[in-house]
Amino acid sequence: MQELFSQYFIYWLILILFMIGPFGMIYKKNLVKKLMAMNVMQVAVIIFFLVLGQKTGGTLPIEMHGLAGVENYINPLPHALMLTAIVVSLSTTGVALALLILIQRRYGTLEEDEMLRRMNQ
Amino acid sequence: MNRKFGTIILDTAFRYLVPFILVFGMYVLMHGEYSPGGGFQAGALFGIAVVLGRLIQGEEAMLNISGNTAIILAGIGTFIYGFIGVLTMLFNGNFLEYGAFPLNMAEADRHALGILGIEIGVTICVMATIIAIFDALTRREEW
Amino acid sequence: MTRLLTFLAIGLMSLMLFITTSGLPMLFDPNSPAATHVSPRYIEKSREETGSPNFVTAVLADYRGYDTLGETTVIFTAGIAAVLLLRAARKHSDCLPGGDEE
Amino acid sequence: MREQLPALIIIVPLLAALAAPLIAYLSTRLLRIVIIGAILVSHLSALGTLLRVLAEGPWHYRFGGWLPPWGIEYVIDPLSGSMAVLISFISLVVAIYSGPFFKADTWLRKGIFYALYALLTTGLLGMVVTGDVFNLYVFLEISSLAAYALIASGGHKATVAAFRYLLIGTVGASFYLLGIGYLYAITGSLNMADLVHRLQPLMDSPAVLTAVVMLVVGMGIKMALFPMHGWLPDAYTYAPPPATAFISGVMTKVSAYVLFRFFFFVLGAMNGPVPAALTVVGWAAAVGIIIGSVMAIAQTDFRRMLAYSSVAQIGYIALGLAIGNTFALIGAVLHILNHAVMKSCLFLVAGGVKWKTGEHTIEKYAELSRRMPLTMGAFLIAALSMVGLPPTAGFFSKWYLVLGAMEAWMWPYIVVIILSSLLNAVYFFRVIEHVYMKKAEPKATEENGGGRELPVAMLVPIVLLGVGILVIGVLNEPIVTQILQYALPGGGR
Repeated sequence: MQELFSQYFIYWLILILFMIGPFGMIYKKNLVKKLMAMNVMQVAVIIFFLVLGQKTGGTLPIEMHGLAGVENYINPLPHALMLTAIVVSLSTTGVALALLILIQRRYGTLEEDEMLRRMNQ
Repeated sequence: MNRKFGTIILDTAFRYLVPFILVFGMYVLMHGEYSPGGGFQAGALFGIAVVLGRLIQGEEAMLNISGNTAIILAGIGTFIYGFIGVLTMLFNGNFLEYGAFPLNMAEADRHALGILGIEIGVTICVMATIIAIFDALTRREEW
Repeated sequence: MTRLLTFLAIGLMSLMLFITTSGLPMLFDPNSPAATHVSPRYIEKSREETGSPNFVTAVLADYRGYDTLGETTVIFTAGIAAVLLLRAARKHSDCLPGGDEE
Repeated sequence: MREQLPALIIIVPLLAALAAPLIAYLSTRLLRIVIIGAILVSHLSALGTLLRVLAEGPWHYRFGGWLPPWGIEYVIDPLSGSMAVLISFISLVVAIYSGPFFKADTWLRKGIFYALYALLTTGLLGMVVTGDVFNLYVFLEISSLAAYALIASGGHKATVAAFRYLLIGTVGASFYLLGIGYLYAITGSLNMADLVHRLQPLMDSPAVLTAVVMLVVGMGIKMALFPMHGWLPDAYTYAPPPATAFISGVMTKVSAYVLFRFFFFVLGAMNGPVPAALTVVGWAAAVGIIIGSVMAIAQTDFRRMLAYSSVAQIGYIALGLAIGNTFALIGAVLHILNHAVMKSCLFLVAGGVKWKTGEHTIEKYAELSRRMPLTMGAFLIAALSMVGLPPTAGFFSKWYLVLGAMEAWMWPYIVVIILSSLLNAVYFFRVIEHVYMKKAEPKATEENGGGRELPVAMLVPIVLLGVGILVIGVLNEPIVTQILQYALPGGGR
């Protein structure tokens, strides 16, 4: 049990973080909070990939003098992939915020119930 | 923030700060290959330099790029990236195969040159996008 | 009712995720597939093949440079999307013709 | 340059989109020519690629010249090639159609709209031809972001619809990315061809189960599979007409294609947890077909009716995947093709009617057959094809689906298909009745009145798609035997 706990603990934390996303999006009624839940979900995926790239005994993936061999550096591929994913998450958030500004200007509120009420008037 | 709200203190601080930000951005861009950094970070730094100017000195900032220019620049920046890929295609390589440049230098150096080229494109795109979004967010009078 | 069902689905999904973590490689294992299959090439050869001592830059800008083109395009898309939504809207009926004016 | 054709499919519209703001600043007339020209070049490249692929087998294109597991490669086989041809064709047609909608706009709006439109095309094409799972994610996000912005530009209600779609769509994309993460964790590879080999011994691992669930949920959200279709009706209803026609035509189908690619080419339909996942997808699709059709009957807004009908039609495609034998797969792929043409045509008609009369409700369609005969002729063909009457394309895909279901002894699915065809008939004949038989009220509204028909730029795409439905219907035999047969798993050379 101890063994299992130490081996998979970080995965569990990541999965909790990941599932906070859909939960928050359904449970919270404020649109900004929904957006934040979405961001939490994306960050969870990013951390998941970065954890995959780690190696015991590895250092930064930048070549250093007198340090050769695969086992001395951590895996650079997830880092490169996640740079892309971070940018994507940032862009999505940007577009979402622009949409929220429009919604706020039109309906004067970001609470979902209130907004739906004003929308159907 | 099209209206100026700076005081003399902010103004002076800004004048001293911006050159350093620009130099640091340049350093991050050029040195991105050797240490953590690269086009995205450099673009963010350049963008922040312009946004600072807009915040403090308003529309007539000395270092200003208007929203429309920023949109066009963002397109051009990414276009540079794609165009480097097309160039390699014209020299009988695949898309983005930097080794295809007909330059008289080592393979690795040609790759380094190609990487620098695309990083410049990325820098322009990120900088212009930050400015364009800032401009769009702060422009209220049209409403 | 729908909310309850959704929560139930999320709960079931979390349960499944927790149970199936045992299929993943152990944390920080230097012999995991991710560390032994594709990435060694990047670490061993990127200096001579791309001239970049920073492996992440080498992967980002050269081996997978096409992804980065897509990534830059995503930024550009977000930029023009924000400008379209915030600035280019019409003053009176802020929509494209054919949309739902109010 | 002949060796570079697969790259040109993506690169040309991408570069056109990037240059669009600059070109729009210089001349808006030039912009339209450039964008349409770029999409045309992309379409011709896709056609050329497909022809060569049919003659010589799958075509691998390596970006940057790096070998596959390390670099990114494009793989064009008959399936992805025909999808690329389809997407670029619909995109071309809708781009021509969109002209009259932007007569009075500033250069900024025109430039951004066409840039987003070309980016959406690029993203969808990139998703189809790529052979790298992470590259697929990047293009998925390009197309999604462009689609959110295009939908949101349709007015106030569209903003809310787009925000919902953004939240749900990003959840879908995150699920997909985490699914890839699981696959990467156990194989260390991101290349599809490489994944096939490395996954074979691992198919019973619990991580594969999770990855499959993640892919089904992620792509299910993106393709509006039944319980996850909530975003679709609002988004389709309030988006501006040119955007809706393209998004409804191909966007959900590309996600269906991704699911097809993963289940039948990467993971293998018979391995590990895939058959169970396919069964779940099949039942979800069956329920979705019935519910989508019933909801469509209840609508008074024409576009909303079409949107719910899309939920049902996506169900057919998913049903074909779930049955999984040769006939059913041919039916599914043929239905992707048919439905893209039919639904685009119907939404183009809806946009045209809106442009002409300013109305969307079905009651206002009365007597339109006199005022716009050609448009309504195309509408009639598309509607009959949606119902599934024999000479039109829609009949044949349903026919193959029924054959597949019979071969697999899945009687409930046959009942669902036939029942939903009846429901389709109910709601389409209601519209046809209004168009051809009802008398209009004397005071008919005219927004862009004047002539009898729509302007040529709008009429030609509508008629082209209407004729296309008949052509696909008549030529379905050669399409199946010459192209689609090789597109199925194991059918290629």
